Amino acid sequence: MSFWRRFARNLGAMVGLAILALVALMAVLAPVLFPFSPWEMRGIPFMPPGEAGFLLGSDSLGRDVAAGIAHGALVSFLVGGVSTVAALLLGVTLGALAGYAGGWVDDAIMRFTEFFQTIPSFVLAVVLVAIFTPSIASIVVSIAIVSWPPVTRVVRAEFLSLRSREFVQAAEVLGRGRIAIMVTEILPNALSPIIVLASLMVATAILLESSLSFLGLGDPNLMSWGFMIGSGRSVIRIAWWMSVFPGIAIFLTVLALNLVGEGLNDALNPRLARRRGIVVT
Amino acid sequence: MMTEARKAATSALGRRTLLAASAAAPALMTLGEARAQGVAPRRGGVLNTIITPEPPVLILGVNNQGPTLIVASKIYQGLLTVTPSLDPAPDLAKSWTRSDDGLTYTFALQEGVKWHDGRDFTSEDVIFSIMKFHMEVNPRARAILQRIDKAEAPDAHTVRFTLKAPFEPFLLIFDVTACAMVPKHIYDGTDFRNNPANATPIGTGPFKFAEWQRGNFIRMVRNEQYWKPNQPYLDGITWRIVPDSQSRALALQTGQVQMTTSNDIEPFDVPRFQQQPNLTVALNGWEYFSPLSWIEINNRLDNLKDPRFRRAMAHAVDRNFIAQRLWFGVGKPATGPIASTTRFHDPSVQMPAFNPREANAILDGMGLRPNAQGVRASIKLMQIPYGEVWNRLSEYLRQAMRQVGIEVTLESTDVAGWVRRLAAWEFETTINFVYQWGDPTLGVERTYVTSNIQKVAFTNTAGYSNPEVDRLFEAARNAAQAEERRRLFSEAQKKIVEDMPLVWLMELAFPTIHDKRLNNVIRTGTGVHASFDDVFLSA
Amino acid sequence: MGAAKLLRFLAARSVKAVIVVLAIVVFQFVLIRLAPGDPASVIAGQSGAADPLFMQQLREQFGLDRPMHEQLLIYLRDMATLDLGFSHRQQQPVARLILERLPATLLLTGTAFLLAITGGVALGVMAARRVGRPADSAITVLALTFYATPIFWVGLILVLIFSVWLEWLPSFGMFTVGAELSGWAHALDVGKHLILPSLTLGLFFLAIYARLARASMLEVADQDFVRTARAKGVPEGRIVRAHVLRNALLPVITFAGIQAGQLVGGSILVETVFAWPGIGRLAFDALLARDYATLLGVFFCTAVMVVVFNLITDLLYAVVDPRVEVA
Amino acid sequence: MTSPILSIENLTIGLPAGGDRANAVEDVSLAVRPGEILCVVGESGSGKSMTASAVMGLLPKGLPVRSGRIMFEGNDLLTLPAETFRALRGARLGMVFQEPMTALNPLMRVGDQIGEAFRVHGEKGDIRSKVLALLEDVRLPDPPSIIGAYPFRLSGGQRQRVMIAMALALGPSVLIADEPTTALDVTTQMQILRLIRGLQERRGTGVLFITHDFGVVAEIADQVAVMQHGRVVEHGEAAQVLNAPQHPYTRALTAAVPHGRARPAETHAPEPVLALSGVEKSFRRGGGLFRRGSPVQAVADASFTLVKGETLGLVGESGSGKSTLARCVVRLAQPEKGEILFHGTDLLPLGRAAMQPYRARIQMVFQDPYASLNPRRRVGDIIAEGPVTHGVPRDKALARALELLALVQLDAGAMERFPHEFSGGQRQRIGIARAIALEPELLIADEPVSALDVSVQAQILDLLDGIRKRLGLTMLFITHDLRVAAQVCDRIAVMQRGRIVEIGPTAKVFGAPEHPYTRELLDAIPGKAWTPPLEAA
Repeated sequence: MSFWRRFARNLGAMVGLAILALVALMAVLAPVLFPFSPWEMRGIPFMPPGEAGFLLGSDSLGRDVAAGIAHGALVSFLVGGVSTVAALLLGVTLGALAGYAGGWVDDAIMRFTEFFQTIPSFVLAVVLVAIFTPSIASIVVSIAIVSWPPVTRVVRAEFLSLRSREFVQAAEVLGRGRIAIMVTEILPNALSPIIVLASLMVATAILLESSLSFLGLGDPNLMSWGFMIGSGRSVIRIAWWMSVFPGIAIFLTVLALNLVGEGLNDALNPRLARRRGIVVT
Repeated sequence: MMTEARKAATSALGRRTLLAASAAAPALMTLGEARAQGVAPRRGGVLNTIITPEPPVLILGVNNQGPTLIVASKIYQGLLTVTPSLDPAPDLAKSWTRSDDGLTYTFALQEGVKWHDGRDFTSEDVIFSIMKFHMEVNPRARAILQRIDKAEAPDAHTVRFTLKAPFEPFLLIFDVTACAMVPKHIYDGTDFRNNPANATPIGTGPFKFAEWQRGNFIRMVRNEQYWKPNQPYLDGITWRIVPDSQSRALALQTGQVQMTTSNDIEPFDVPRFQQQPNLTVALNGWEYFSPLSWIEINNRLDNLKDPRFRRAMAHAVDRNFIAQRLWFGVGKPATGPIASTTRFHDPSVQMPAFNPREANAILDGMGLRPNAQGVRASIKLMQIPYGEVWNRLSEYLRQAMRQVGIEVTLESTDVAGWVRRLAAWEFETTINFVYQWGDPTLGVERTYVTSNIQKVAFTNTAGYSNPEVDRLFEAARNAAQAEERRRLFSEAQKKIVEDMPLVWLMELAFPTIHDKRLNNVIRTGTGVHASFDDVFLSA
Repeated sequence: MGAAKLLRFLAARSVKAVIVVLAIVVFQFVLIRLAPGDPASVIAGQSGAADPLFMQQLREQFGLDRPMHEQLLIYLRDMATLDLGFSHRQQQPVARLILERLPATLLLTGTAFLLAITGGVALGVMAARRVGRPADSAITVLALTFYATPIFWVGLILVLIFSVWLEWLPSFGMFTVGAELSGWAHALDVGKHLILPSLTLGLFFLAIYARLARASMLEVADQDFVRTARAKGVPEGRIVRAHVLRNALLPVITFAGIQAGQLVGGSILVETVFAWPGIGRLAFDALLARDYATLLGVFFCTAVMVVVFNLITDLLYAVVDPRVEVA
Repeated sequence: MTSPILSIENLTIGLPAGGDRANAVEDVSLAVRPGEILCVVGESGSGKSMTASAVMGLLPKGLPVRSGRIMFEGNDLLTLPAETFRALRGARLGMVFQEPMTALNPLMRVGDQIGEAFRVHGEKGDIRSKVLALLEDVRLPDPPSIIGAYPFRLSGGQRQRVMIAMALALGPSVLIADEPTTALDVTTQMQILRLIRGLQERRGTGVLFITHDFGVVAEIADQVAVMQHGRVVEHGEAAQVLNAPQHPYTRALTAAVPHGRARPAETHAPEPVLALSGVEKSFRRGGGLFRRGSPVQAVADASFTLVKGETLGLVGESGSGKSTLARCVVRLAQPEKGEILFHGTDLLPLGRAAMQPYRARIQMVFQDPYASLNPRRRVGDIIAEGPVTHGVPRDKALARALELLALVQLDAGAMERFPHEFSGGQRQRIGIARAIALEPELLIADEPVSALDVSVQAQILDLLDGIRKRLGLTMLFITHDLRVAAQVCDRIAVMQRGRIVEIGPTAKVFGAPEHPYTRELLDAIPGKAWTPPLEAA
């Protein structure tokens, strides 16, 4: 059965994909739907949803919450995507090295990884962002720095098991180079768990970004969902919509990413279909 | 004593002193007066209130942060305090005189005052506190105390200071928030900052330190040996540490606390509490501090060093919007470099009004033409890390500047990073606010004079320099007579507004919100920094 | 496992743990000193006044005028005697500051952890036993929901519902100050304050445990030895209890060991929302105030907590799983 | 003839829609009589295990029983209430599974697991002594210490004995054994077979024995049923089915069983291709950055010479070091000591680059056809990979790959397909094509047929032999199956615990073994008394 058919059979995954598609559409259409800066103060502050032309209400400066959510989608995806890619680059490289080389290289890399896992990741992210001062770059880098250890562990485990697989040994016996073996023989076969992990990492990164923003460690120039909750939380009693709607946006996106991740997991590893991917972040 | 006081009455300040010492002293309301007003002070009850952020230590002088001042001012006392109109009023000194040449000040101390550990409070303590303790640990006080030539204690209850030169605002430095009296027998000869006794403050005030659970609460109890008979009225005060502003608002709303001060309540919550019938919202009590906020502009940089550009920035900002929309009417728009509640404010001096068209015209005149995106110039604004409202302010400024074609990029920092960059002049623009300490010489001069361009925060970090302004502040500092000073300061205000080294935004006010049953909360120019010995909870 | 073996295991792991903790301390020490600004500038900033002499005095007092490697050596030397240093900012020994706030964090994280692991495993087992049925779907959806919701947002919503609208529970603090309760009344008071924060922190982890337990149960249920038990005629209930559950708990234990640190991280957020006087909040404030000694102390303390927790889970694992050759 | 104690009547078990056939098991009728062993034999996918599961009521969910009955002690098992059926399981019906390593709960002591069988069926009294007696019965050494041991302490054979003890604990009238010896070494297999036979004879138990191995059938069966594609194609007395098979499928199967007769020795020029002397290799188990693990000697002092055109068989049980030794030759493992001379050049000290020219000359065929091909690459690329690595232009290499496909009897369409589209035997052909694409002189075949069904085995062995002759290959052939070794090799080296204990011409090793271990191995060949009939065709 093809990958797509297996994936499409999973109701949750399809729902997740639909939500993601909607959010992506919203991100793309934001400049059309709300052809103005989300920072623009367009009306009376603290308007409840539906009043004064504000679909989801207005915030403490009279900015449009709906516009913020639409424009923030891109930022959330950007933060999630870029930090995940960065974490993957680091994690896959280290994991591949550790798993393929084995021996002291493996030991050293794994100790290093364990070390990073012993430091509470959120605490480390907070410290890093505070040190580099909050900006989109420092947030992305910090999220990447705290997100790579699980990747390394997963990739290492895959490489370790694949390394002793006979097709890899066959490549060794054929005289192929080490890097060629790692990149063309092992890596393509280790992709499924990496893809699954990546989809969940994007979700985790979006959550992390919102948590950082909540503590006041967001990028002040970007309208992100986390920022919106962070700025709305202090007025939650007067204007619940300011934090509730961005919260729902985060929830839906993270949920969708998780559903898609599970769907991918089931479709890519049919034998382990029932083993739900839990990412240890 | 009174005769000497009368001699001093020729000076404006001295005349008011006399009044203060007799009838107008708000801190000295007697039982009879209170009954006359229809509220009988009731003894008993604990005041539950909030303090944010948690003070690191409660020793005044060693630490002078806002929360420390509010809490520790119940434990410690100064020689004087100030009235809402910024005249001195008695505290540990029951009266004082100034010599005609303006050089010698003599204080008569209250008698029967005891430290919380039972030792007597004497003139020795005063000399030690002023000349040793604050001289070493307290940078703000030091700048003024260095003008003292000689400090003597003729007897146990008299202290005399002789200045090197006349200094008209001298008495403003004796408030508890500036120069608290500390016990000599504990601190003399020790390392003040690391004295183990810093964990258990000993003062003369109406409340004694009882317990401090870090991150949780500070509890103080009535000082039974307090030198004012039958006072304080309250059994104690408990300061809860509540880092989350909404939790604070809830606590106030539900009556878990009876008072909030300073930044406890965010401005947007204030209108709500003004509606609540059991609460009083007071916006006064900050006259002594008169915090003034502004856009700090690095006058050394391109564009920003051009007064026209700065004027354009000023024209772009709607200060009424800021006052109404961001601060919800708490505080008022600034008019110039000296806050209206500070002495020598000149109401005739007005900074450029909100007028984007004018701003555009100025920028056009400078040759800064908008590009395709409508951007004439780009600047960075370093956010001040003091909470939500300040972030909203920088977001507003970004939008406002964009309206006249100035693109603003925000930079985010925390307190340490902000102070470091401010001190190192590593910023283009930022927002700043400072206390004015009642007198331009004490709290305004430092921001504008060339001699104070230093790599230290809260100096003239903008790098503004105008020899004429320097001269005017210098003259005002040394002038012995208030009228002369008023003239000089008016002149200085005009010059500064012409140059617009900064764009002043708001004369800040901090709401003190309290239960209506809580009486006498704000009686002085320092508001909640008073000793609270006369505060009581009516039944 | 014999007592001697156990001791050897503990000794070996303790050596490793000490090395890890030491490495973390050095790493963090270097890291936080990379931050712009120092405690002196914070104090200057918050006092609203400073002069060069004052700054110099402060830096000397804090020992910041020495070269960094010297500061590090001094710090490590002090730590060898379990002296975590002195917070000049708070005028308290760091150890005391931390000990004052540690119980609150332990209470919060402990309660959340117990809630998460018992609730999570129970839900996971329930779901696995009814796999594919409505109860399973309900539990799965619930777990996904909590897993996908920002932790602080859950806190806000809980406050909104239970404190603001329903007024059932207090929204912040650890106990009612001024009430001066003692004994059971005090415990009850703390308990009431504990409900929302521990729920907030616990629900996220409960979701994880539920998902993990469910997956693990299903996986174990497929294994040969379960079929063996069935072929022996062991009743279903006993199969679940004696065979499946015990084996399914192994990954849960492993995960519990790994995520101990995340619990501490989450407590920063929860302590912020609920004004809970714990070390998470202490660390965040210390970070903003550049209170190096306190911050490092908290890091040290959490590292020790995490390492000790790992050790406990390893031990537990070794006890549950005879295959672990104390290695 | 006694009446059957268990009879399966017209059993049909469906498969979920979309499978390769409608029913897993179709119209199967079998009968087990007391004191008799019924062997159900068939290749993988024949439905034999499914039938056994149906009897135990352990069919996976989603596989419906479409028709038929399973009569046991007067009841139709298929209609029994769940609880009644459960009470029968373990008490009246015992079952032993294929994989002893995973069939025991790793977290429960052996004694408790056996005791559980008593407890859940309400047995009271001194369960411990009953367990001890059982352990004694299945001839486990030192029962008192085994009773308190966890399964991981036991070897595969010991665990299988525990399983048997457990299955027989309550004296069931029928024992179902699903490939109980497949995962075991040949000597252990023989012990277990004898144990089952002995216990069954003593207790009069009826046994339903599932296996794919005709040797095993010959060893223990009273009755034989042959299954193909879910149907019983032949059913009868063991001797009858084994020696005079009627159904073509049975005939094909028996014919494909390696006959175990030494092949006529070929003579080869004494030109040594490969000479090993004193090769040693040990592994470390456990350990980490700060601690070294305990060493395990995998190969000790191995020496042999391989001359041009010769096939040397390396035989031994699992863990004997035969595969490790082969891996040492292709440098997948790095020996600590010794010499590996290839045409006189010692390969051992060569680095990765220096080894490169020799890579083309020494190639390897792997055991597991499912694991030895990269699932993400097309077959053409897999075969061309070696030549491309060694500098042959890609299009040339691909053209060559096409020829090789023909040589291994696959059609050209295979080039563009992925490995998962092929059966095990076809994949092994691809693996052979890959190995010979580099035109090696020395081919190392590591258990090339042990993962294949018996009929496929024979084809692959033929193919290998043909290619060897055609290309004049020298071959090192590793196998655990002595019958296969006899058929393929000129000379045999027997390995035990890392050492070569005996080496000599095949006929001599089989006919007059010198080392006791060799004799033990030969004795353990199941059904060695039986000679498969040659296909009558």
